[in-house]
Amino acid sequence: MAERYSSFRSGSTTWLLQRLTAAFLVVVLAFHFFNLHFVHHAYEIDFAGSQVRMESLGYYVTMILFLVTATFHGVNGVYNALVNQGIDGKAKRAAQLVLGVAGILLVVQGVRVANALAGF
Amino acid sequence: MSTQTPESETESETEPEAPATTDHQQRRMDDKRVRAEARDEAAAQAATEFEGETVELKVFRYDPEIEGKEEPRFDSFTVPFEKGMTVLDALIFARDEYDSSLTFRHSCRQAVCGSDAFFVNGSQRLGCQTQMGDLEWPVRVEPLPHQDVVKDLVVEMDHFYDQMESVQPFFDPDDLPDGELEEQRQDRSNRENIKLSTRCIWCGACMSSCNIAAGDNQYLGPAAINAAYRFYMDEREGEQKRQERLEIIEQEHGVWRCQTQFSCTEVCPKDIPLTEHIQELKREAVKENLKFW
Amino acid sequence: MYEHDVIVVGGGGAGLRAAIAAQEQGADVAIVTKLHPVRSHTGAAEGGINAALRDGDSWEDHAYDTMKGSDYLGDAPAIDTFAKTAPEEVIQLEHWGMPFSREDDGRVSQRPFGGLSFPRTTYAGAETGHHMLHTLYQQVVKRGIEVYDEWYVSNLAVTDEPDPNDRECHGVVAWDVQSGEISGFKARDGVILATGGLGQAYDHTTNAVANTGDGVAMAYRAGVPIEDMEMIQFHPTTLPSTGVLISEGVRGEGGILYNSEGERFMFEYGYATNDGELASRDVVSRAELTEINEGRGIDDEYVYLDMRHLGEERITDRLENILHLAEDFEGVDGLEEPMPVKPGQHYAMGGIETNEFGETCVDGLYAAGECGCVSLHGANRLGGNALPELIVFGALAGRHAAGEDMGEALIETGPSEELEREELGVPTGAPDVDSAEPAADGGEPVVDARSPEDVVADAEVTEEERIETLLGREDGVNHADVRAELQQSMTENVNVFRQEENLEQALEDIQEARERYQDVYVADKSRTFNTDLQHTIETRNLLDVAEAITMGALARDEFRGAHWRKEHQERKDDEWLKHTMVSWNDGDPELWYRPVLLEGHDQTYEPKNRSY
Amino acid sequence: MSESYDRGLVEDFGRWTEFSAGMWAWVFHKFTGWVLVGYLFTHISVLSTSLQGAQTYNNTLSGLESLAVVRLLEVGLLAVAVFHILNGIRLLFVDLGVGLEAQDKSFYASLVLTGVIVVASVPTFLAGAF
Ligand SMILES: Cc1cc2nc3c(=O)[nH]c(=O)nc-3n(C[C@H](O)[C@H](O)[C@H](O)COP(=O)(O)OP(=O)(O)OC[C@H]3O[C@@H](n4cnc5c(N)ncnc54)[C@H](O)[C@@H]3O)c2cc1C
Ligand code: HEM
Ligand code: SF4
Ligand code: F3S
Ligand code: FES
Repeated sequence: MAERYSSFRSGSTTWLLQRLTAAFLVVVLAFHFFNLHFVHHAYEIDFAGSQVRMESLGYYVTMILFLVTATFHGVNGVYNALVNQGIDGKAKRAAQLVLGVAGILLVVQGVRVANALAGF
Repeated sequence: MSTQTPESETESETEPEAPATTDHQQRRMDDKRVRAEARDEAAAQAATEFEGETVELKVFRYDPEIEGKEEPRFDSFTVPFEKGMTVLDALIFARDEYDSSLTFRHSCRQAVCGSDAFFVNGSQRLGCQTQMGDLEWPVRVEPLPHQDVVKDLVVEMDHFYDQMESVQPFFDPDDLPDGELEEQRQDRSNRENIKLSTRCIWCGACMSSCNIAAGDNQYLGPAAINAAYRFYMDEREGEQKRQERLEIIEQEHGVWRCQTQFSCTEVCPKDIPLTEHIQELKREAVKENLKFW
Repeated sequence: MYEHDVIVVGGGGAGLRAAIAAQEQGADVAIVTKLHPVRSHTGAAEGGINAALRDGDSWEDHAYDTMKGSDYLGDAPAIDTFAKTAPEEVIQLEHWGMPFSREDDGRVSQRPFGGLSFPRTTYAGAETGHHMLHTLYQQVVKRGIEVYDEWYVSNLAVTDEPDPNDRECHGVVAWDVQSGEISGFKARDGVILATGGLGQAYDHTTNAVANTGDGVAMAYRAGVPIEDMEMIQFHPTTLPSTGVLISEGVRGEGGILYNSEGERFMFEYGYATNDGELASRDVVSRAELTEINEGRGIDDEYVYLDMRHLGEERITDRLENILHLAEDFEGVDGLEEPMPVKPGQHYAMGGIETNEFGETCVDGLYAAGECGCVSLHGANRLGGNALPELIVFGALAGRHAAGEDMGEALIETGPSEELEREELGVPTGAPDVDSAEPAADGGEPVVDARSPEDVVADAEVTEEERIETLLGREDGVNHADVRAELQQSMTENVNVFRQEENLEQALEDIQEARERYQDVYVADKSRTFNTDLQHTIETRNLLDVAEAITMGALARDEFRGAHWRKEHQERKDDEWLKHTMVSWNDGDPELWYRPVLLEGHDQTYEPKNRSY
Repeated sequence: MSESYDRGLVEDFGRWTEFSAGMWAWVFHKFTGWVLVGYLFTHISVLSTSLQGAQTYNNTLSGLESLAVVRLLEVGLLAVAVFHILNGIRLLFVDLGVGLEAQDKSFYASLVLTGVIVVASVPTFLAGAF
């Protein structure tokens, strides 16, 4: 057994992460929805309000985590769905690439938005 | 549409071409005539003959070599119903009485050989284990979905067998107990744990019901994963083999492909909790990998 | 043409064990089987495997029980070899991971079984055969032994010397059911037949649809004598519509048999005043049939087996699978209604004559398992003795075929001029065929072949012609009709009760069926998965074995083991301590006898009264 | 000689009328998952207007919110999200090996609960939209 250095194999890592992000998302997504539709109504949202929220560090961190986990969860979910349909070889490589890039772009853009709101 | 009714059998009756020469031939010709008459009679009766209930069987037909059957179609057979009649009984009746070319696998008639899994009224079942009386009539019988059809109800099983054998379904302990006639002891509770998984009869119903297996041909499938479970969970399995088996289980097209659709568990004629076993192995794989973290 | 050292025909328990043994001996082995191995009927066995494993038990006791159970028609060297080897073979299975039921200390469980003086039946739940079959197949997969599955073996490639003792077997001819490809299989070292039972000769049987006695019929026509064919075991509790077996466990737990009058006939009519429902299989079967024949059966067909009084709790605890069987296969709820049962054909004690290494008199041809007859079971098989037979004699045959030197066999095989012959005075065998229709025959013997290749190639050509002819006919008799008639006649005339006129009637019916079979045709013209063709050829095999069963039954005018004769109600040891042998004799079957061997490895058996 | 018949994709996936609870759950979860990813991308791009300054951000948001279609779509999003969450929880339990026998019931429960939550939220979501 000693020859097994790597902590995780791809299959079990992503599987576990998909579940962990899901568990995390349950809480944050519910909070997010509740916060922005019931506590504050969606039609009342404006820059100032968003700014106030985002300036609190806890909220900022939560939202970044939310963004990262949701992106991973969503992108990995889509990838899994494609593999389940039996894509293989080139198509699989392409999917990995496209989804990876899209995910990174999404996170980068999301962080920029958050920073703009928080005024960093 | 019914293409092979009892009546149509008599149409193929031809007159003997050559005059009879020997006694023997003469007798056989006579026999033939008698048979033809008997058949005519039976045919005439067939429509009205079955007193009591009859049930209509719609069966998928296909044969790459026979004209008219290359295009898949459904044939109807009217079969007298009796209490206790199974789908397999009805198929045998249809074959023996109406159309001897009706083809399906079957052998044990008691749900142990696993050869007669069909798609009956939209779900995967063993013909011999399914009572006609429990089904909605007419009864529609098709070959298992997701597998290529060889002929009529016979599907290509090779891929299923390959998957079953790819998990190295055999026992391989590191060492055997010393001494003549010494057993490898096994705890009762451990046997209980693996008991259900050992019941699999390789019928392929589960694999056929799984949408993931339909989409991903490399997916091991529920039955093969269950076979791996049977050994992985056996306390007597050798350490070396256990690691090897884990690698098979958690390969990309292994347990992770299962999306917990549960249809495999629902159709398994041996009531094996397949989804549960697959899930347990996923957790085992995660646990094993976390150990080294 | 395919070529291997050893060709094993059949992938049931016997075939798989033989293949593994031959492979371990270093041979290149292939299994050729008409069903995928895990579909074999070994999987249906429920009860268990006998072997003397524990302190207080001994192989001698097991051997003694077996000899007594056989009603002294078993051959002692076979029985001794069997009882001695069974323990190591069972432990071998255990080492291969067979999921046996376990005791608290982790050792395999054993339970009592009918006719055994010690609880020596190891088991794996109520699915012992299933587990044994799968365990063996796993080892075959592990070893990478080649399996030609769904290949139907239709003939043997045997040379045609006048004396069967001089003949040699060089292989078999088979066709791929899926594609229709016909091919010879050349065996350099040996062919092992392990084709299982022949229950389809009867219309009511616990056997699978695939149990058509192919191996017995093929060996028989190749000149190998077949032994004690009249010894057929009937099981008293089978479901009427399918023949599915209801285990003896129901009666063991206290299940009761009733007739249509609601009487507990085992006691009321004095069939077994002491043991009642728990009397031995043959006694209960005869009692049930007497009731039915005397008009006290239900629908003139069956009696009731009632377990309702045991209470739901006990039933679901110990007999749960019986509830499923009754529900799935008969549509009866065992908790609410009594279950209909009747006797059904269960097991063939007789078969291809072999010695204790599985060798037949034809050089290079072996047989093991239910199709063979080393004469282990004699006139009656004990429950739980067939599965160990598969592994013991399967392994021996495999090793011997692969070239292991095992010394001189104690059991002789093959027809010998010195032995006693018998004329039955009833026509049997192949009907006179003036119009030479090889299709209806089992294929002509190979004429004047030179090398082993030629023998196989010639056999292949003959088989091709036979199939061409069958498929070429545009009209004729459907084999299903012939088979149905045969099965009905056998069930009516050669069943549990046997009397002279019925047996003669059966032979007449078989002759008639043979003649009708001359005109058999195959309606399905496709080469792809042609089960019509396969069943047609199987029907021919059934005719041959059914005839041999009936000939033996007619000849044996005594009551021994499973064989009951109305006119002869006692066991006649003076006259009948001998095996009935039938030789095909190129279409003119000949009946002869070979004395029973009562002298074993180191003990000699003395015929005693068989009472339990 | 041994050709075989490939029944094609539709046959392969069986007929939807014959799907069982677990299969429907799978289909819905897939669908809702994809909608959610799609929304995540849209959402971030809409919020990106904040990079152009407060005014643009405010205009875009209120502009969108004043459209009845958008409000309706938001209800749809809620439905999708709630189902995905509830069924996601169901799946997490299944992964833990809990309640496997009741998997069909828990799926129906997720459906019903989704319906209830969505209906209950309609007033808040549509307030002032019409
Ligand atoms: C219901 C039932 C319960 C039983 N319970 C017990 C029990 O509890 N204990 C016990 O000891 N015994 C029991 N027996 C008896 C025992 O199970 C059988 O005798 C034994 O399994 C036969 O094994 P086999 O390997 O000889 O044949 P099988 O398992 O029948 O295998 C025959 C093989 O030969 C192949 N074959 C046949 N013909 C051809 C051909 N022409 N070409 C190619 N291949 C061919 C088949 O495909 C198959 O693979 C039971 C039997 C039955 C029917
Ligand atoms: C809030 C709680 C959430 C939970 C509990 C949850 C749960 C899950 C789980 C368990 C899976 C895996 C299903 C499987 O592989 O069998 C999954 C898949 C998926 N999730 Fe979520 N999820 C949540 C939120 C989200 C969000 C916010 C998104 C969008 C970004 C999302 C997008 C997806 C996608 C695309 C899939 C793959 C679907 C497929 O198989 O096609 N999920 N979810
Ligand atoms: S797991 Fe069940 S459904 Fe699948 S092959 Fe085995 S017995 Fe058949
Ligand atoms: S149906 Fe398929 S998705 Fe998993 S639970 Fe069964 S293997
Ligand atoms: S015929 Fe064997 S499982 Fe149905």
